[in-house]
Amino acid sequence: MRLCGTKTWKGLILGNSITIKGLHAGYGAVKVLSGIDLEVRSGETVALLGTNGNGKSTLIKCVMGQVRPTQGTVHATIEGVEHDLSRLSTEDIVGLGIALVPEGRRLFPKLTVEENLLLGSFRAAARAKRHESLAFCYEAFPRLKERRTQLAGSMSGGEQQMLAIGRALMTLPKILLVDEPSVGLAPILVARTIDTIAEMKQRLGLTVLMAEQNFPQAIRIADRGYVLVHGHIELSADDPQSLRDSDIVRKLYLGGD
Amino acid sequence: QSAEPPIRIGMGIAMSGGLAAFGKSALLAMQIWAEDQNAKGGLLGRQIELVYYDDQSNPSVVPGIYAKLIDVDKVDLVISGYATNQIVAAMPTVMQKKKVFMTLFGLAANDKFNYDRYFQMQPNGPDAQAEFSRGFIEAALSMDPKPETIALVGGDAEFPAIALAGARENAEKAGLKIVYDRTYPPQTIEFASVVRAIKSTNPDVVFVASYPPDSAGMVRAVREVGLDNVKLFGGGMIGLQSAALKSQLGASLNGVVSYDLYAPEPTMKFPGVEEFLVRYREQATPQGIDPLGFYIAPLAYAELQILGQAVEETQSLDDEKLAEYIRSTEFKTIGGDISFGERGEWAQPRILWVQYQGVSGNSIEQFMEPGRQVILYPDQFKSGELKYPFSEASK
Amino acid sequence: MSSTYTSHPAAKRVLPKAFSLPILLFGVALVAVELLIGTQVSEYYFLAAYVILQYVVLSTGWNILGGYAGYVNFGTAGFFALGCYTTIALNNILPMPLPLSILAAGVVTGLLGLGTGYLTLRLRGVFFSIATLALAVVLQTLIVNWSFVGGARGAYVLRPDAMWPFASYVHYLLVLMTILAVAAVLVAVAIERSWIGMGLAAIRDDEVAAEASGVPSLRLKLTATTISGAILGMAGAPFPYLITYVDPPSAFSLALAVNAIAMPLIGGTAVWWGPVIGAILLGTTQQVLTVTISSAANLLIVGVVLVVFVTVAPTGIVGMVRRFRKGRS
Amino acid sequence: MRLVSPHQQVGQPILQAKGVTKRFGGFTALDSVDFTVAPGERVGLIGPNGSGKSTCVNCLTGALTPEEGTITFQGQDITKLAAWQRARMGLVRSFQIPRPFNKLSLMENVQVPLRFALAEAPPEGSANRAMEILASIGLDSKADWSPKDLSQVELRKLELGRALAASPRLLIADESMAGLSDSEVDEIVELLERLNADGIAIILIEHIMRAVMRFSQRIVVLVAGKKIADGNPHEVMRHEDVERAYLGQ
Amino acid sequence: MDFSWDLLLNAVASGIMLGGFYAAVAVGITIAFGMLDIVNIAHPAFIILGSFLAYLSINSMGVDPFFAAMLFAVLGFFFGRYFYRAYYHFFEKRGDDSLQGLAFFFGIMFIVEISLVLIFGVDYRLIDLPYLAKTYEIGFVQIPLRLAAPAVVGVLMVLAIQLYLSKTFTGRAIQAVAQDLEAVRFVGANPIKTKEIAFGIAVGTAIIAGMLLIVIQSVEPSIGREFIGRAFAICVLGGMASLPGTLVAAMILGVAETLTSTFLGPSWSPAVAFGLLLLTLAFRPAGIFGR
Ligand SMILES: Nc1ncnc2c1ncn2[C@@H]1O[C@H](COP(=O)(O)OP(=O)(O)OP(=O)(O)O)[C@@H](O)[C@H]1O
Ligand SMILES: Nc1ncnc2c1ncn2[C@@H]1O[C@H](COP(=O)(O)OP(=O)(O)OP(=O)(O)O)[C@@H](O)[C@H]1O
Ligand SMILES: [Mg+2]
Ligand SMILES: [Mg+2]
Repeated sequence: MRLCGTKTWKGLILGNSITIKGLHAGYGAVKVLSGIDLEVRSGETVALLGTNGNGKSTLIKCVMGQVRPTQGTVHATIEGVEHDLSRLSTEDIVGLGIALVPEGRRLFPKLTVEENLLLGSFRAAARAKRHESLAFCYEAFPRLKERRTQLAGSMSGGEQQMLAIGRALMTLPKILLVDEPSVGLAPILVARTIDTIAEMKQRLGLTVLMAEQNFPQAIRIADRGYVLVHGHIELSADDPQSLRDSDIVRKLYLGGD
Repeated sequence: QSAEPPIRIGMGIAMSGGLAAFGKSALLAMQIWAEDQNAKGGLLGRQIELVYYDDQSNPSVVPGIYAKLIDVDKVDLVISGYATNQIVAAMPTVMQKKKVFMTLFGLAANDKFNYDRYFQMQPNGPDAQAEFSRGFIEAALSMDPKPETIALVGGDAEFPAIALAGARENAEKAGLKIVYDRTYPPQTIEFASVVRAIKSTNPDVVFVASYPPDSAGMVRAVREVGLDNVKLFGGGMIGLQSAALKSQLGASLNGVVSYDLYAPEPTMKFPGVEEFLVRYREQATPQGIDPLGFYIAPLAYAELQILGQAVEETQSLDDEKLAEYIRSTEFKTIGGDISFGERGEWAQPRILWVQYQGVSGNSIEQFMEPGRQVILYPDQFKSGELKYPFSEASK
Repeated sequence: MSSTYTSHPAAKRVLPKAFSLPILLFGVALVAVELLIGTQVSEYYFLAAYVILQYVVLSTGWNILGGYAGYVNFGTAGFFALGCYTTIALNNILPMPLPLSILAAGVVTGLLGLGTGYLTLRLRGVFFSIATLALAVVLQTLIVNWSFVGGARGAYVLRPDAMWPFASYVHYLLVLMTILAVAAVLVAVAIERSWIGMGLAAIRDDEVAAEASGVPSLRLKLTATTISGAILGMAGAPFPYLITYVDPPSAFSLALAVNAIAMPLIGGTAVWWGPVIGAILLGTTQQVLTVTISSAANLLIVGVVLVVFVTVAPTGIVGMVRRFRKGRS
Repeated sequence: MRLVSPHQQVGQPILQAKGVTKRFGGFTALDSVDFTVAPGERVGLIGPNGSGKSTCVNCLTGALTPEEGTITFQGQDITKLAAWQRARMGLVRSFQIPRPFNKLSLMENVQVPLRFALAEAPPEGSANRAMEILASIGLDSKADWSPKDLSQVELRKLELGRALAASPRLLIADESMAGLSDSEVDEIVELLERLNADGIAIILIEHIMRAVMRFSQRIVVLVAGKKIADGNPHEVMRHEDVERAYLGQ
Repeated sequence: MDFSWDLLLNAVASGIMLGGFYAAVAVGITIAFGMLDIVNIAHPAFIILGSFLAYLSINSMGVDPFFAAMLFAVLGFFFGRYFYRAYYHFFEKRGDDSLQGLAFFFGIMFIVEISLVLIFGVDYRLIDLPYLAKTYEIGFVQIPLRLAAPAVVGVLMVLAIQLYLSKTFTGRAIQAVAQDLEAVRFVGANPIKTKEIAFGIAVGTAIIAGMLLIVIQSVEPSIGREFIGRAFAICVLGGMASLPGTLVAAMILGVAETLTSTFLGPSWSPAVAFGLLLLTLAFRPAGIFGR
């Protein structure tokens, strides 16, 4: 796609990355993450694996500034400029070019599909290109075009998930964070959604961090992966194959106790 | 100067809420009386102190206020706040303590109680309902040719309801056919449709009974819709007496026949009233209180004049003696000569009916001069002639 | 399997008995004290106490629907006024002792509550609140146009003489209102501690989920609107005897609606003593201010108290006490 | 325990839906769907996103009123009954998006159906029974927590626990496993199997095919509001419409 | 009352003009209450504040009230922003029920009302603009400028805000923010700022509505209470968060009131207006334009 070609180019030259060092975080007395080191390098798709309640979402919330670390640092480099995310508000982080497809979708149920998408272009950098972005989203998700005037809240779970991804793309992000995109999707759509993420990544030159339960699907598109167990990084794998081969993954996912 | 404790006069009075405009005006007049009297050495050689609490225009706090005044503050005398609700709410407490009760503008408030120590300052006379609109209907009948039809309209509240009931009786007695008889609710903003409905019944006379915001709304709607065939328009329109509405409506008032309690006409120059009004206006304007002081102030002052005279003459604060004295005396006050009759009402009713004439522009000062509010009724105070029909008089 | 959990602390929290003897005994004692001091105390204090207790009844009644079930009633004044006008109407038809009027008012306004419940059964949240507001306006219009109870002109209800053992009619009114307040609180406690309270709490949190759990939400809501309506109306029934002359603006006063909401909020809506404390506190403040600061400023102070209170203690006094206890333990 | 309704005869289906149709405005979300469940049966209900599964559950349990069709439960016509009446008869569901009672503790959350959904409520034993249920979903250690402090998964478990407390004859689990790890999915499936062993019929709505295949005796497939397949899991899976519309590849 | 076309058309015309004014009164409620979930019961008090500011501007500075209201509305906007910030700080940030906010606004209502009493006194005040004294006649329909001008201003105001809400990013964010506050952050908007702006606009409209009110009728500080019911009724009738709905509902209420008052007798108009609301709620609980 035309609009993205230059982005890819810039991305490659200037680099968009996330670096997390020694991160501790939690909710009040509940400590969820301890001593996380994690890196997402420019142009990569990194999968964040781990069963429920192990802190994947919390980690993503730390990147998005929704949860403040008690210790450690979260930095992002956007087009070569480094930012300390732990000091920024969520909206400012989005403003930098980091977008989130949140857990539970978090759409605006009483706005129409199109209004939801347009709101995605709120940040200054995205506003001018909103028409192109919208056309792009409709091309990627024809279902959304069909339902453009339906209220988001009355769409089915899967339709909503598409809309959530579409809305995130409307912010013209450099880095995309996705929290469990396949939850509640039909098998046919799980694969399609994961493919869409991979495709978007390609077309828009994104850097992606994806938390996902569905190990086989996640692994299909991941360049690297981390496995989170009880708030620690249990495994950091530099290629998909070593993830597949790891005992931990087998134990966690294939129920092989 | 005197070592004796002051004489304390207690009341609850509206200083906030819907009745506050009247309450504050009345209170100022009373304070002026207290100043005057204290300057003259007080009563029985004792200074006078007014003890008052804000009743918030809410009658449900009134019983408590009077119980406190009488039992706890141990005031020597009690008087009422403004208007019927507050008076009646205080009555059981006051009656139980057998206090003399001078009251300010209660409509037939004593009819049910028949309390013999009750004295009421609004000059309605013993039959308020019938008396109120008598002057208006007489003015209507004085026209030539005699009017045949009348429209009655008023607000959904106590005063308008009584005024309308009286007007209905009087109109029937006078042989006027009632062609419109409706009420409107308190929050009405838009009166044009009311006026148009009235107009469509083609009455000769229109009688309105209203509270302040409606009075203004009514007059303006009449101007906009136009009542071409009507001979006489007016009624018991509370609020037209106040400076605020007078100056706002200005020339729109011309021709309107309205009830009033005082007007600066030559026929009403009671001794002391002009000096009082001068002093009242000095203080009212800076306090945001009605700067003309025609409606309630002179009679509020007079109320305390009466009470003061009773105390001085009987040389006592004994309620029985005071009541006896007030019942049997004719008082000369700045509000005129007053004597009380049945149920503590004025023995001789004195509802004034005035017609606004020659008003131009919006200055308040013009209303302080004679000739703007020409008194048509009662004859004793009559100061000019009725202009009609209404469209003529409006010019 | 069940025996495993009998020792768990949460398992021990079996619902307490719905009837509260201590409150009843306190009420009896209160009435006894009132009867004893009848002649020694100035009527002023009786009147002040009456008004405060009237607010206790109002805020307790409001809280049954507003606090327990989460249905915020803006139309308190409508129920209160209907209670007043029941007394007036009965007085016109066939004068009867006040306690009977109070019961009759409870029946009439309970029916109104039931009707409100039916009419608004599909309404949730603010829609319900606005509907109750509208209901009060419609009711006021009806009363204004109903001349049998005085209409716009208002109606007089003269106090009869007080009978033994009461020192005065005001004293009698106070004792009646005390009984009413204790009864209202007992009803609130019973609801709170019984299965009705639990069902209402479930409805408050999520009505659809409650239905799916077998909670007959309509029936419970109707129970709550009826009981709440009856209590609000009974609070209004003696009012004509307090102020002797009632016209629609004084019966449908905004101050009532405001207080009935503000008091439970200041006290706390989750438990029965929240509204009671709130009513006593705010009611007393208003009474004291009326007779101390004799100017328009007293309403100003009520406003400031309200603002300061809800900003400083957002969960009401109940919440404050709970936090204090938590902090201590 | 609940007695079998006198209307019901052996062999008769516990739930029978005929011609159920639901429209939202001009959009037909359910198009004349027929549906039966035998007592003690395990039925999987699958279909693409937006195919009307949740809508179907809502119609069956009374959260929505269908425009057409009749629903019979244990031999009794329940089309016009309120949701709570159906719950009391033993037709119980969990919600796809958890809807806990946020101001009540987990314990009380489970007590609500214990007190309301059972024909004869056990007032004294309810606390113990509630703890048992919390234990069976692994939340007993958090009995006095507020649902606000739970993770998504725990909320789903609570959702299921609340349904259990209502002593269902037929339990409809609407995506109770979405977002669970495989071992947790197995845990829930086992839980459901245990319930089923007690004679409870179960409709499982799920996108996790592994679980659906393992659990279901019969699978019903909805596509665009229409039932396109109904039968033996393996046959249904090989059905070409199903492959095309749902499974992909 | 006997029926006549003259009366009917005039009643409808008056109703529409009244409706235009009601729309101005209710639009701020629709924004604050419908969209932001803030039960601003003090809105009518802000309206009266606007009335007195307009009164002050013409009587002590000689500034035309329509012009002054624009300026004061801007001030009101900034005041509203700070006010919301305080409200946010004390209530929303703590995640409290909007019920607490309700009591808060009751308090604010008393404070504003009594402050006005203390500053301006309790007299009824009114602005009589000579250039609005005209009454146009179209056929037999009378259009008094005193009512028509406020109606036009009210309708224009609602349309302008609707345009703003649907066509600008901040506007859309305002609509979104009430539905999911945190999610607004995910599109890069600051929800608090967004709500600040929205509440500022709501207060701004109150100031303008106040000016319109005092042009139409006499005003004293406690008169605002009477608009609480109507304003909320219009908001609900219109479907809570819909400005076109608010406009239509305001017109419906206005016309219903004038029609009843012409043909049935005015004393029944509140029963008709609010009965209409009750019926709507009973049969279409989400209001006319509810989503
Ligand atoms: N707001 C909160 N307050 C307290 N504890 C919380 C909160 N949110 C999450 N937790 C706890 O933090 C832990 C980690 O939660 P998190 O949502 O990060 O897990 P996850 O790996 O994303 O799991 P899931 O698959 O459920 O999304 C859980 O045990 C949860 O109970
Ligand atoms: N209240 C409503 N108004 C309008 N359309 C609705 C409403 N509720 C559901 N729909 C539509 O009905 C269709 C079926 O929705 P439903 O939630 O039943 O799907 P589902 O099969 O449960 O999907 P998923 O697997 O994604 O949860 C969807 O297209 C949805 O958009
Ligand atoms: Mg998660
Ligand atoms: Mg679904």
